Amino acid sequence: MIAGALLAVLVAVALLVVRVLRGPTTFDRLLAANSIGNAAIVLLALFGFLTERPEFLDLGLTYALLNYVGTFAVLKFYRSGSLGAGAEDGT
Amino acid sequence: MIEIARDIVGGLFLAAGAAFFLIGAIGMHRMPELFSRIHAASLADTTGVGLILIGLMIHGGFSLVTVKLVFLLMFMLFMGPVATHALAAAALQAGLKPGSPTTRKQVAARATRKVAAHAAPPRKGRGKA
Amino acid sequence: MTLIDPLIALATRGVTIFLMVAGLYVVIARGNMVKKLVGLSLFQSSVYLLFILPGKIVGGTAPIIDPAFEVYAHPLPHVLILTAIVVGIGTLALGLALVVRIREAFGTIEEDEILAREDAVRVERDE
Amino acid sequence: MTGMLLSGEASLALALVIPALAALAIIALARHPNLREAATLVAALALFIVVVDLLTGVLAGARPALELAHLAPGLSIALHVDPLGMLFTAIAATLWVANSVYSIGYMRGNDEPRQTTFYACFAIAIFATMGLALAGNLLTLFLFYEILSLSTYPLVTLKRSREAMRAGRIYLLTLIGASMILLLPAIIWTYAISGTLDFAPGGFLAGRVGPEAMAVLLGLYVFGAAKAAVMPLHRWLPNAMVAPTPVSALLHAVAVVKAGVFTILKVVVSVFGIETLQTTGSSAWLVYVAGFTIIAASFVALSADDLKRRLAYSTVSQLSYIVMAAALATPLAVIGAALHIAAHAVSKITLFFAAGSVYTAEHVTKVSAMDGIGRRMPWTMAAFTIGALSMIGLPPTAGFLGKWFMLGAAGGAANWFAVGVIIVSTVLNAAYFLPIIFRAFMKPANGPVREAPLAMVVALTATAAGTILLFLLPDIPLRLARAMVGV
Amino acid sequence: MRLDVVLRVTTKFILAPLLLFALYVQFHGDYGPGGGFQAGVIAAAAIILYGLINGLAAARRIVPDAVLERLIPAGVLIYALVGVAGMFTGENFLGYNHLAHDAVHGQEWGVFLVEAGVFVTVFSSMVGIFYAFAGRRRA
Amino acid sequence: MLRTVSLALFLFAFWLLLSGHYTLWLVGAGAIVSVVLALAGRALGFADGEGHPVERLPAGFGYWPWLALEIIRSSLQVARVVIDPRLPIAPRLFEVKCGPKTAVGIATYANSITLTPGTVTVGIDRERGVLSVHALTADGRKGVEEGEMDRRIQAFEGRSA
Amino acid sequence: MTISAEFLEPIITLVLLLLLAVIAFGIVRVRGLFAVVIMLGAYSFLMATLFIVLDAVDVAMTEASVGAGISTVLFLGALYLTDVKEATGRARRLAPMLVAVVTAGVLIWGLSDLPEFGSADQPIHTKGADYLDRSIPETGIQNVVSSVLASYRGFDTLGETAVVFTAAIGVLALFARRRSDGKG
Amino acid sequence: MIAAHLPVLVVLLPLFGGLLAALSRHNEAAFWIALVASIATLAAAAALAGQVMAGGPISYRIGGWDPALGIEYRIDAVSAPILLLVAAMGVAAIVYARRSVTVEIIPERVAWYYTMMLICLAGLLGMAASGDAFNIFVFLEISSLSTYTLIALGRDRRALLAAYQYLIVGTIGATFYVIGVGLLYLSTGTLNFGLIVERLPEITSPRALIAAEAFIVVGIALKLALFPLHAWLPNAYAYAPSSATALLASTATKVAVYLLARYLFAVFGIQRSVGPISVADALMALSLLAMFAASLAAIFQNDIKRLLAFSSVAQIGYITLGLAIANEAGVTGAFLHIMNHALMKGAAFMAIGAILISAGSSKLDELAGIGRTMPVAAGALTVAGLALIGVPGTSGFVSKWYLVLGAIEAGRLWLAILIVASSVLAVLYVGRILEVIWFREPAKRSLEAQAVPLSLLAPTLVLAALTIWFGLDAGFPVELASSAAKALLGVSKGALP
Ligand code: NA
Ligand code: NA
Repeated sequence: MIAGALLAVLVAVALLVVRVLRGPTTFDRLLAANSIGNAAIVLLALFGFLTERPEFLDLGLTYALLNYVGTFAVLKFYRSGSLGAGAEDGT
Repeated sequence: MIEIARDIVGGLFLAAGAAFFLIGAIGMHRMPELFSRIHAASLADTTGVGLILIGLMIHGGFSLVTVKLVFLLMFMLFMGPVATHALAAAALQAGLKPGSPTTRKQVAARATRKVAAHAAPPRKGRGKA
Repeated sequence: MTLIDPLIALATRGVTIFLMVAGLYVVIARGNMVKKLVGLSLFQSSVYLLFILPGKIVGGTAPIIDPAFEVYAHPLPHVLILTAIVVGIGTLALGLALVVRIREAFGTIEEDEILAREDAVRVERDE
Repeated sequence: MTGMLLSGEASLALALVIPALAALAIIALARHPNLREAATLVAALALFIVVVDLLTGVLAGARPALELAHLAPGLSIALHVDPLGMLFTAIAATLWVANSVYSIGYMRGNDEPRQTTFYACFAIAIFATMGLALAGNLLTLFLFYEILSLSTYPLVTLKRSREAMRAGRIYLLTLIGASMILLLPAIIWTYAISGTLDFAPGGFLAGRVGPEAMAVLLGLYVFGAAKAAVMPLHRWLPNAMVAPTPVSALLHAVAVVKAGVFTILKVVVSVFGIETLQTTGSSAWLVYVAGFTIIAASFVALSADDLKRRLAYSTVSQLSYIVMAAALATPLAVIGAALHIAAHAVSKITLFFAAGSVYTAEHVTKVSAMDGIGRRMPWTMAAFTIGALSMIGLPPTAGFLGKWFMLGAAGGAANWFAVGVIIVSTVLNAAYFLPIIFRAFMKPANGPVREAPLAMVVALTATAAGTILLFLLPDIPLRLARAMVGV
Repeated sequence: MRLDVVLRVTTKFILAPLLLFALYVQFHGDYGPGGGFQAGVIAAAAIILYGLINGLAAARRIVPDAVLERLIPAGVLIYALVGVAGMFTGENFLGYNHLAHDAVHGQEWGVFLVEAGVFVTVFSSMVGIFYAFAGRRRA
Repeated sequence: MLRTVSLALFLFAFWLLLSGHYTLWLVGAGAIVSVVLALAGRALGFADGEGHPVERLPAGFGYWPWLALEIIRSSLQVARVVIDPRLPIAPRLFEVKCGPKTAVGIATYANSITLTPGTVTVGIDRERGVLSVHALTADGRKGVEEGEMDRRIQAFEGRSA
Repeated sequence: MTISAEFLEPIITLVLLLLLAVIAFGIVRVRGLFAVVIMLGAYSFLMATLFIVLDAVDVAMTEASVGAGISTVLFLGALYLTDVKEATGRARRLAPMLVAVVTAGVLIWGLSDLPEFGSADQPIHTKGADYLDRSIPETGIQNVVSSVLASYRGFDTLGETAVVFTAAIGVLALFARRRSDGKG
Repeated sequence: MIAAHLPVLVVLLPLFGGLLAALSRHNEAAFWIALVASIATLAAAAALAGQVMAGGPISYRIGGWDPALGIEYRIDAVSAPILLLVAAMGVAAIVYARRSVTVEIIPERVAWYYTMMLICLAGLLGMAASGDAFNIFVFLEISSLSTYTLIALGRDRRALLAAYQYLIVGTIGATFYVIGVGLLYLSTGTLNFGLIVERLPEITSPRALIAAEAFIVVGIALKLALFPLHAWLPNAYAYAPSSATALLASTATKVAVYLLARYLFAVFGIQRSVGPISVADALMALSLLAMFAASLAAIFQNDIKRLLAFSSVAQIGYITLGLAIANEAGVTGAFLHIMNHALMKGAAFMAIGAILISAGSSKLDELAGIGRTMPVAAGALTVAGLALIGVPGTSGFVSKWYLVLGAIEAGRLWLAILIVASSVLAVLYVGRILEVIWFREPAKRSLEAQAVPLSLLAPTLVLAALTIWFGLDAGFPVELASSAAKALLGVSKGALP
């Protein structure tokens, strides 16, 4: 079952890759890329169980964190034009 | 006996998760515009991820690995929506109108104009950039 | 599986080389300085594959010793590529900083534009 | 034992140190023209004394040597006197005295700019000439050859005019270029063949290399030493005529072109060995090249109206006598060549001094404008006449000696081409010098007697006297020339 | 329309766990994937995330520039000094065997210490580079 | 102070659960790291009521299972829409009143809406107390407007509706 | 459940490689730099996943954190300070293609001698250093990548850290301004 | 104790210096740290050279690990002179920097500037000392990144462009190198030079190795600006700060040449043909092209720094030509020229740097008659120029001597003639400089030029003096070069099939 799920997610990733390529807006790409990041986490978890080395899940946390960092960087750019601008409600 | 039950239940979760993942990815193509796609994506990102990780928890039995899966799931459920609505808000701010299916070219042109206006002063002396 | 073997042989080499060629092409053919750095990243990432692919033994596992396993991937390529990745990000950071400074100094990051302008200045001075 | 005041090594060292110090002193005294010129004169005299002392020793058979620097295994900068080198040293040292005296008159008389540069570079050129003449090996010779080229560049371009700078470029490029492209490979090739560069009486290449390769090697040397102005590498010399007359004297008589022919002669004698060349016949081709240069240059001189240009082509022609004699490679010919170096030096310096005097006094540069000038400048034109006779090779002038030996050698070797060249060229020499003398003395004068400044007249009279003296008392150069070929 | 409450609250909430996670990766490099470099990047990413959402000034309050500029060389210095310590214990540079009572413990100590050096430099460098870019105004 | 202790304990627990290697060295390191981070958090302000809302934990245990079911329910709904050949969607942007008032509460509400497939929070206006939500279908919209989630979060927030 | 890792590993590798190539193609084609940066992030995630399949977990962690996280942030930082759209300048096609094709040719030819993917009979496995057997007895470290990185080849890692240091100082130095300028 | 650790200390000392300089963040302190560190490095390099000359190659196992497991540092007759050279030029450049940075670098960057100089030195020294193919890559990148920064800190805005272009090219080069190393590693299973050479004979099918050679050689060639891969160099040298130019011109390309020699001779074998092309002949053709094309380009430059940079490309051609000649005299000439060219180019760039600082321009047409107002700097420039030509009495002559000797001993008189013929092009470009600075009426800038402080000129003069010294007494450099040549040729047996 793990293998089946793995393959299914892999197919999903392929579809998402196509969406990243097709866009059409930056946000479509970002949405799909973010999903690819999540899919990658799922893939690594499944693969860890498949090869009986699930302890590498630490990687998943790393992926998730960095996925968000990347996503937020893009969005921050769109929203305030600068990566360094202060919070809008003036923290 | 418990082993088998765990395998079956875990397997069901995995299968369901994988299915949601696939449906989400398909939705990413079927949906006509960004805001609708966001919903399709959350099918994969929330439900798909959640079910698969839960499936793995069940499959693996309780151990520290399960704890890690829990952490991972919590983290993703925590941050995922933040990212998603940041994205939606940014898209809205960039001038994308929800509910109006757009052609590739229209959207691309509009988004780029918006971003360019935001990020860079218009360049002189060049043709259509 | 006999069907997958030739395919994978083709893909491992083919993709490694494709990434290398694509990256190198972007670096040389494109005038946008950020895009060039993107190309450089692609180019470098092909090297990661070049090293890591041969380290894999099918059916083996990651080189973290565990009594339950016997066959491991060779760790040395991993170590080398870790270093290569780090070097890559260092280069990228510096390259982007340069691009920013170039944009501030020249008003554009299109290499062709800058070179054309510099040439014009030079010709002016010579005349 | 040798009758020398100083040790041989000390003399060698002093021969380099004196002009070097002179250059420094001249630069230091730039603000005080009188002291500056005094420094030049003192140095010239001091050098002359040292050289005379050295000459005494060499005539008595001493061959002092001195290693200055050890470049690398098998390569050193070293001095080692031999008779040919001594001859050249003596000529240069003597003429520096004469030229210094003359220069003071000329430079002040014409109010030339950059006089400090002139005297300093002149001293450096003498320094280089000393080193070149006393070189103990090819490397040392090459080193000083290059220093000579570089130090004379500022002199050629002394006027800084567009024309002067152009002449300077041609000058430097030809001399450095040829020496780099041809002479240096020749030297290194020699080293590769023999593992040594030290000059040896009788040469050191015999048996180490085939005759064809030797001919090629000789060609590299001959054209590499472009200072000898063998055609087609002669163009720099007429171009360099833009420089003031004392510089021309330096180029034509004291140092530069002599350095070229000296190099060729030295290589023939102490690298190839006369005997080797004779038996292999590797130098036969050179006779024709030199012969062609002699005749062709003479024709150009014949058609030149500018006096200095005519003199320049005369030099091109005369130098090739020496080269041709060297190419004949018989003892007699080589003795003739050595003597001709001396003869040409005193004669040509006299001619240039005279030309410079005429220019200083009358601002005349064209032959066609020299009508009657001999009547107005009797001393100058008398000296000119003596120099011209020597160029033609008539007794009682020094020019006769060398030519006589060469003619004899050519005949002895049954080289009828060489004999023919000498005879024809003598006729041509006469054809371009005698009309000048004729105009100067036979055409009516258009003004009163007005000689050049005294210093100039003194100097040119002295060199003219030397031209005759050398004919009358050829003992010293002859002894040196004989010792050179070991007869 | 603003979303910043959501963003600010969430990042504030996860900052401490993320930093802890980074240190976990740092300390468990001998047992699983990760080490000084990865830990440094994760910690830096946490600060960067915080900075992205709460503004550069807020991030600078947590890690000021002056500290970063000292930390960047300090990490390499730690690494190199561990190597030099090997030289003083009679080994070659970067020899760890004599750092503890037996060779294996010495190795473990050596690896831990140099990884700490890597962490310090990588963390401070990444944050420093981020500050440099994010803190610059458009020309 | 208590909040700091609590944060340190949470972090230490996190460490222990991640670690799996209970040597003196690693456990000790974890303890030190947790304490240092908690203290740093106190000093640097990421361990305040917003950053470490420990007191909301018990209420959260009641809320999350409900949310999970809600997610599953709407997931099935959206999935059906996606695979329906007619693609029966009615995307709309609308505003909805926001009951929760604290930052943590608003964040939780907005996140929950987003987490549920078929609805996304695209904006928050604290002054007017409204959320701007995008829904894929009319059902999704109704679900939000019914206000069930709003109420549960207010309860979770520690205030009555 | 009956499908083994031995069967699946090559397939996943194949699919991921192809997806990498596809994204790379997109990166080359797309002119919007924003899109390129996003695609680069996705590319890194796929690459990292591939590394996991290839048992290079440490590399995977690094690639994910560097490629998907840090470099995205850096690119965006640079884009904000420059331009987001690549100009469609005059085409240079021939020379770059030539260079690329020659490079590819040499590499294809060079790789044709080496053993196939996944086999254990490659020189690096047969003749390479036996870190796997030595790590625990000599250093007590299970993660052999860690022991090689920090001990056996610790000097490389010192150098690598120095590279990071150099890059950081370089960026700081490049961005440093005269304090008297007062802006930024 | 120190003596035993010299092979690694020579790299660590500048590294520590760089770290401390960065830690101090104080300009004055950074200078003194840099000075002390570079002098200590020089002392270490000198002591190492002594050890190698006396006792043969030294192997140092970092971490105490066997070369098969760890990283070996290996100092032999080939690398020792390079270490010495780089360390010495480092001291000169740092002394020179003290004054030049006050004009060229804003105060906020000065400490970091010294840091970068030291790190660059550490990288270059590491490349030369390492016996491990991958470790060389790491140090290559250390030196490269610091170099990009050093160049970018130049005053002219074009320095940024030059640094960027160099970064692109340098990274491509380094990546090519690492691809080559990867192929070597995949075929031999090791990264240690000694072991690679040992295992080469066992390899039956050499394709991967030949491809490795191609990638490594191209990678290094980009770094050493071998024609036609030199395009990055002129701008980089022209717009970098003076002290950086002096440092880079005299060290960076030299270390790259060293690497090229090491790979071609010790690993791949230079006397070998790949298909119809002989490796040596290909290198020779490129070298000749460099000598002529770059010299010609130099003739038409107006900026003296650019002119000298093109000259560097040409002079590098001489060095690689010496390697391509591949006999003892030729390789000796190559190594001699590595050292001599470093000295003369260092002097030349420092002199023109002093002029640039004082007169505000390095343009030929604006510096007429500068010899009057700045005789010392112009004199040093003249000495360096003469050495570039190869005038006897300068070190350039000695290296050309050995190159020509090598060509003749190889039975190639035509090559000898070509070598000296290209020197004539040097006469042209050097002649242009000398004519303008000495023999023209002073231009406005020249008259306004201020006196430059002695500390700026001192290292310049030392280098110029050494250029003459080694032209008159070349015993020491020739000994170093010829033992390097012997060592290289001695190992060239273990080449590829
Ligand atoms: Na690790
Ligand atoms: Na949702």
